Amino acid sequence: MDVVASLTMIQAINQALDLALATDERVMVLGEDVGPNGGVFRATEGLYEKYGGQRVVDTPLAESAIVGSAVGLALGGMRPVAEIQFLGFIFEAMDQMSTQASRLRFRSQGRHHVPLVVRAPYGGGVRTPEIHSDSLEALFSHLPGLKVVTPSTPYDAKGMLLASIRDPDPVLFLEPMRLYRAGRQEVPEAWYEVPLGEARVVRTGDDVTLIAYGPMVPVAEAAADSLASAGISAEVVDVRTLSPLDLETLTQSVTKTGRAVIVHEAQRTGGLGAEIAASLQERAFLSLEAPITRVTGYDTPFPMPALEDWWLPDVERVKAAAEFVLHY
Amino acid sequence: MDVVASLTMIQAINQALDLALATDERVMVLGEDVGPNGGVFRATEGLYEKYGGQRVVDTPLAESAIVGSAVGLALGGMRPVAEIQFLGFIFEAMDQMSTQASRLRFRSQGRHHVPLVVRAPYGGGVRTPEIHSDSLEALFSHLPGLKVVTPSTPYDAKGMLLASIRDPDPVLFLEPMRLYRAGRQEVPEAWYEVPLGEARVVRTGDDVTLIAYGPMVPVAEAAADSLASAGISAEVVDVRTLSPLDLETLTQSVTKTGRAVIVHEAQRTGGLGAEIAASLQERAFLSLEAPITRVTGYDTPFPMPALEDWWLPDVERVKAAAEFVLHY
Amino acid sequence: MNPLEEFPLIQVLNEEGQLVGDRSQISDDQLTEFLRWFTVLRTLDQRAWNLQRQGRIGTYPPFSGQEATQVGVAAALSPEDWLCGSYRDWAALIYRGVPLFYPLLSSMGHPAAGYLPDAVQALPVQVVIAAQILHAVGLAWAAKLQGQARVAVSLFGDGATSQGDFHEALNLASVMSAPTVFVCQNNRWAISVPIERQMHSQTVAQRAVAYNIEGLRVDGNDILAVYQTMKRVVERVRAGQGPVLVEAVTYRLGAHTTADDPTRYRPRDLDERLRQGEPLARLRRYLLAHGIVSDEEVAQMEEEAKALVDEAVRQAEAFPPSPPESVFDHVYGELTPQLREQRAEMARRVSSGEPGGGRRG
Amino acid sequence: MNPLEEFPLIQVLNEEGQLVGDRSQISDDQLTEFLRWFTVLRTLDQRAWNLQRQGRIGTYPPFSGQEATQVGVAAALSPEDWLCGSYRDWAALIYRGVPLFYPLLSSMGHPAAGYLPDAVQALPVQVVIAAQILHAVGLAWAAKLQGQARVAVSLFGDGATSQGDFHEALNLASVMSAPTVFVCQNNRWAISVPIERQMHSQTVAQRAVAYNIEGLRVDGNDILAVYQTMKRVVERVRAGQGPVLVEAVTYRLGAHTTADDPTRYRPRDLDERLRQGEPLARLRRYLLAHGIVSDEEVAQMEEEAKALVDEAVRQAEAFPPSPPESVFDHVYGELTPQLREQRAEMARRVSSGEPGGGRRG
Ligand SMILES: Cc1ncc(C[n+]2csc(CCOP(=O)(O)OP(=O)(O)O)c2C)c(N)n1
Ligand SMILES: Cc1ncc(C[n+]2csc(CCOP(=O)(O)OP(=O)(O)O)c2C)c(N)n1
Ligand SMILES: [Mg+2]
Ligand SMILES: [Mg+2]
Repeated sequence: MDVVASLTMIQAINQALDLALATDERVMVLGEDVGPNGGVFRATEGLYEKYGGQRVVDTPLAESAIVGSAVGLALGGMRPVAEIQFLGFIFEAMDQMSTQASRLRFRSQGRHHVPLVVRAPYGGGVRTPEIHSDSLEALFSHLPGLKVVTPSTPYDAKGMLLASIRDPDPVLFLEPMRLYRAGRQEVPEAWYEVPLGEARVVRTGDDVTLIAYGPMVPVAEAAADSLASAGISAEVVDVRTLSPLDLETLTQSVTKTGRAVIVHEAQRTGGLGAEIAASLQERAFLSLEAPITRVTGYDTPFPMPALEDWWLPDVERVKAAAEFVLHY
Repeated sequence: MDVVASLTMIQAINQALDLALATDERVMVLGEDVGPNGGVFRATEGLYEKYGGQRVVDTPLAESAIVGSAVGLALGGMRPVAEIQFLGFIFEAMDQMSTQASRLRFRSQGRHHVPLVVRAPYGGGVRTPEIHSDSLEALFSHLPGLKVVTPSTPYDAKGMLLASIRDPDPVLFLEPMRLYRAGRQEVPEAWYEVPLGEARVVRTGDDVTLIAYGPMVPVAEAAADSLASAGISAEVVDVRTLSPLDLETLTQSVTKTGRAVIVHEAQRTGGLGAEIAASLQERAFLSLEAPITRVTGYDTPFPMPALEDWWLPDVERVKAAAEFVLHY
Repeated sequence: MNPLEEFPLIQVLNEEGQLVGDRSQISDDQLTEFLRWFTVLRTLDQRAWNLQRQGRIGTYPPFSGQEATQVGVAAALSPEDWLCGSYRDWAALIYRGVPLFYPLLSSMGHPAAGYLPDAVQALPVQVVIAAQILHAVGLAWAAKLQGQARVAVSLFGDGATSQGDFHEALNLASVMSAPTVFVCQNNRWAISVPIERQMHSQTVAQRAVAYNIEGLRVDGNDILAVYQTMKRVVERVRAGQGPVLVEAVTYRLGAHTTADDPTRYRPRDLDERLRQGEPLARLRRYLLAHGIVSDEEVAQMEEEAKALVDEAVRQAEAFPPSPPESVFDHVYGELTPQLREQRAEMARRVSSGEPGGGRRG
Repeated sequence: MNPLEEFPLIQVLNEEGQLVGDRSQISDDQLTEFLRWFTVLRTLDQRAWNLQRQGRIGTYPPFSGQEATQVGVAAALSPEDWLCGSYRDWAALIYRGVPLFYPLLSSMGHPAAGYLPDAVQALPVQVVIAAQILHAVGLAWAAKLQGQARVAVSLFGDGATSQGDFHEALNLASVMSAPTVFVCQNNRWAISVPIERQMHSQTVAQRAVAYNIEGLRVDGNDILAVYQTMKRVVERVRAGQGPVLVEAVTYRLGAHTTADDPTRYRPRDLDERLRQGEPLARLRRYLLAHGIVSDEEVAQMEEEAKALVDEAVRQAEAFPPSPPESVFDHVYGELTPQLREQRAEMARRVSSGEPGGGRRG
C-alpha cells in the first residue's frame, strides 16, 4: 500500500528534492541560501544536513554563474537542480538560460544535452517587496529548447518536479509562492512522476472553459464554484506545462464548450494567454461562440503590495469574463 | 523645398544619428565598435571623427554595462543611444533592460524617467554565424515601460529613430539587418519624425490583411503582388511599433477584410503574432471569416545558415496562408 | 601579495571606543551630531521591526549595525552628488534628507516610497543586487561629460561583489575615469551565505587591483574612520583622479529582513563577538569617556529619537493610500491606448465597489 | 603594485627566435611537430580566407598569429580534459582531433559543424562572449565531485574579460576550488576596440588578485613558453590546488573575421611592429638556426600542409547537406507535438519542391 502524507506544496517540493538526492547520486541542489538556511522558503530545509555541502551547495550571489555552471555540471554528468531565489532575478542569467542551456543540444546537433532543472518561486499575492512577484513565464515559453512547467497542487508539484529532474532537457520549474502553504494534499512518499506536457482537466463543465495555471488555478476553481451556483457549468483546465503546451487537451475542451476564458497573473500583452488564445482560435474556430477572453495582470509592472489586490486577477474578474463570453 | 537624398536604411540610420548629435548636445552614442570602426554595419560611420570620442564612445565588451550605464547617463541628463551589436546579445543586459530602464519611471512614481534608445540589428536572411539572427521582439513587447519599434523602410528608419531619441521613455529600436542595404528611398535631410505607436497601411486591399513588420514587410508586399495577379486583393499593414501595438489600425483593417495573416520571423509559439491574433479575435470576432493565421519561424532555434531559407517565412508560405484563410 | 597588509583596515576609534588614529577632520559637535543621528536611526530601525511583528508593516530590511558606514558616506557628500543604494540603505537616505517615515511607507507597500524628495539626489532603493552600481557609473559619467563637479556613490553589499554587474561597473568606470565611489558594505553575510563562501579572497578591497583603481578598507563601524576616509576619497574622485573602491567592514546586528532568522546560519559565539564593535555603542562610549556628551544628553537624545519615530509612524500610517488606478500613471510619459483602456476598466471596478480587489496592503 | 613586475611575461623564445629561457620540458622532435602543426593550421586559415573571398564559405574568423597559444594549450591537456573555447579557437580543437574541414563546414553554415567528434572533449565553439567560461567551471566542478582527475580549460579573448560572466566564473571557481584553467588570449583588440579601452589595468593576469588565485602572463606567440607553462599549470590544477588564470599575450595577424577591415582601426606601424613576434616565423627561425629542421623539411611541411588542406576543402565541399527537416531533430530529446506538426509541414514543402525555401547556404 502506498504511504501517503498530507503535505503543503513546499513540503512536497522538499520531499521531491530529498527523494531525488537519495535516489540518484548525480542529483545536486545549488543556489543562494539553499544550504544551512534551507532556502528562503524552506524548500531545501534539512537537505544540507542530510546530503552535505557537496550536494546541497550555497553559491555566490550570481545567477548567471548559477545557471552557467549548472550547464557545465549537467554536461559533466551531474543532474543539477538550481534555484533562482525569485523569478524576477533570472534576468541576470538570461543568456545562460536561453542561448546556452536551451540550445546546447541543438548547437551540438545532439551530441550534448543539458538535463538541468531551474526552480524559481514566482507570482503575487504574498505582499513581497518590489521585483519579487513577477510572472515571466511567457518569456521562457517563447524560447525553443526549454520546457516550462508550473504546478498548482502539492501532488503535481512533487510529481512534476521528479519528472523534470528525470527529463533530459532543461526545465524551468515555476513555483507559485502563494500556493506554497495554501493548503495540504495527500502526497505519496514514493517516487512518482506527473508527465510533462499534459494539461489537467480539474473539473468538467459544458458552458465555458476556464484555462489557468499555477497560482490562478484556485481562482479559476473558485470562479467555477461561484458560476455553478448561478447555474453555469464551467470546465477548469490547469495548463501545468506551459511549454510545450498541451493544445490537444485545451482544444478539446474549447471545442466542447465553445467559450474560453484564460487567466494568468502576468501582464496581458504578450502573455501566455495570447499564445493560448491564438492557437485555440486557429484550432477551434468553427466551435467558438465568443472571442477567447483573457483575464490577466495589467500592462504595468507588478505593483507595490498596497495595490496588488486590485491588480491581480480575482474571482470577480474571472466571473465577469465568463459572463461576457456567455452573453456575447 | 525639402532637400532629399536617395538612401539605404543604414544610411538613413546614420543620418538620423548624425542629425541628433548635431542638434542636441545631450545625445551620445555608445556601444561596441561604434567609434573609429563606425559600427560593424557602418551605422555610426564618420560620427566619431565628427563628434569625438566623448560623444561617440567605444565601450568595453559588456552589454549589461552598456545599458546599465546608459540608464545612469539618461538619468544624469544625457540622451544616450546605445548599440547592442546583434540583438542576440541583449540577453546579457536583460535585467538592465527590463527591470531597470523600463521600470525606473514606475518605481520612482514619475520622479525619474529614462530617455534611452537601444539600437540592435536583428533577423535573418544574411547568413550570419550562430546567435546573430535571432528575433526577440516578443520578449521585449511583454515588458511594461519599454517601447519596441522596427522600421521596414529607410524613410521610417530615420523618422522613427529621431522620434525614439526624442521619446521620454526607453525605446528598443530593432533594425532588420537584411533591409540595411536592400534598397534605397528618398529621405529628407532635415529632422522629421515618424510618430511611435502608429502602424502603416502599406497598401490597401479588401480580401485579406497581411500583417508584418521589419524584415517581413517586403515579403508580405511580394506576396500581395503575387496574390493580386491571382485576383486577390490583399491589404498590407506594417506594424512598425511593436509595443504599444496600434490595435486600432489593425482592427480596422481586419474588420474590413475579415481575414488576417500575420508574418514574422520569430518562433511561432509566444511570438508577437500570438498577441496580435489574440487581440484581433477579441476586437473583430464577428467580422472574422477564418481563423487568424500565422506564418512564422518554426519553434526551433534560428538555424545555421545552410538551412535558414527553409526556416524563414517566404512568399510561398505567406501566399499559402492567405489562400488558406480565403478558402476556409 | 598579502591583501591584509596592502589594504590595512583604517580605524580611528577601536572597538572599545578608544581613539587609535587621527580625528582632526571632525569636531566634537559633529561627533555629537552623529550620535544623535545614530540614536534616531537605531530607534527607527527597532520600531520598524516591532511594527512588522505587529503586522502593521510588511517585510523590512534592518540596517542596525551599519549606521556608521551609511551616515559616514552620506555625510561626506555634497547635496549635488548622486547616491545609488540598495534596500538596506535607508539610513544613508534619511541622513541626506529623506523623511523618517519613508522606509515604513516602503514596507507598507506604498508606491509613494519610490518617489524620494526632489532635493535628495538619489535613486529609489534597489532590490536587484548590484544593478545600481552601473547606474552610479552612468550618473558619474554624465556629470563628467557635462563638466559638473559631481560624484556618484554606490552602496552595495558583500554579496553584490559576486555579480557580473559589479565587475562591469568597476571596469567601465576605470576605463572612462568616471567619478564614481564604490562603497561595499561588507557585513559578512549575504542573507545566510558567509563571506568565505562568497569569495575566496580575504578582502573586497583587493578587487581594486583588477581595475587599477584605488582600493581601501575601512572599519565600517567606526564613524570617524568612515567619514574622514570618505571625505578624502570624495575629494580625490571629484578632482578627476578616477574611481575608488571602498570596503567598509561592518556587521548587520539583526536579521537580513523581518522574514529571516539568522540563528539558522550565524554561530552564536561569532555573533556575540561581532556585535561588540557596533557603531552606536562605540561612539557613545568614546563621547561619554571624553565628556563630550553626558549621560543626560544621551538620555535626552533617546527621548527625542522616540518622539521623532513616533511621529514618523504616525505619518506613515496617516499617509493617504494611492488610488488603485494610479498604477497606470507612471509606466510611460503618456498612457498608451492599452493602458487607457485598462485604466478605465479598473476605475469602473473601483467605483463600483467591487468586492474582489478591495483589500489594501 | 607594479603588475608588470608581479606578473612578468614568461618568455622562452624571444621575438627573434632566440632561446632566452629553459626548454628542458620539450624535445626537438616535439618542437618539429609543433612547426608541422603551425604550418598546416596557417595554411588552412589562409585558405579559408580565400574561400570566403571566392564566396565558397561564409564569415570566417581567422586564428593566424594565435597558433602558439591554442596549440600550446591543447598540447598540455590530457584527452579527458575539457576544452571550452570560442569561435576563434579552431586551432586548439584541430590539434585535439577535430578534422581540418570542420571550421570550413562551420563557415559554410553546416549544422554538422556543431557536433565535434565524440573523442574530442570539447564544447561546440561559443559565439556569445564569455559564456563558455562558466561552462568550464561547471565541468571542472563536476569532475571534482565525481573524483575524476580532469581539468577544464576555457579559452577566451581580452574583450571577454569585460563581461560579467568572466568575473562570475573566476569567482565561483575560486570559491569552489573547481579545477579550471582560464586562458585569456589577449590579442590586444576586441574587433576594433584596443585593450586600453577594454581595461584600465596593464595586464589581464592581475585580475587573479581579485579572486586570490594564481595569475600568470605568458608570451602567447612563444610555443615553448605557452606549452611548458601550461604543462605546469595543468598539473597544479589537476592536483587540486585551485584554478589559475593565464594571460597569453598574442596578436591576431589578420582581421577579426572576413567581414572586418582592421585597417580602419589598427595603425599601420603598430601592426608592422606587432606582426614581428608571430609564432610560426619565430619557431621556424629557431629550428632552422639550430639545425633542428632544414629548409627542405620546411618546404616539405608546406607541401604536405597544402595537400591536407586541399583534402579538407574537398571534404567540406562534398559534405552532404543536412535535410531541412533536421532542424527539428535536436531541439529536445523528443519532438514535441508542435514540432512534430511543424516538421511534417516542412517535409511537405521540401518534398513538393516548393520554390521559395529551396536555396541552401
Ligand atoms: C539579483 C538578485 N539576486 C538575488 C536576490 C535576493 N537577495 C536579496 S538580498 C540578498 C543578499 C544580499 O547580500 P549583500 O549583497 O551582502 O547585501 P546585504 O543584504 O548583506 O546588505 C539576496 C540573495 C536579489 N535581490 N537580487
Ligand atoms: C555577448 C556578445 N557581445 C558581442 C558580441 C559581438 N562580438 C563578437 S567577437 C567580439 C570581440 C571579441 O573580442 P575578444 O574577446 O578580444 O576576442 P577576439 O575576437 O579578439 O578573439 C564582439 C564584440 C558577441 N559575440 N557576444
Ligand atoms: Mg552582506
Ligand atoms: Mg581580442
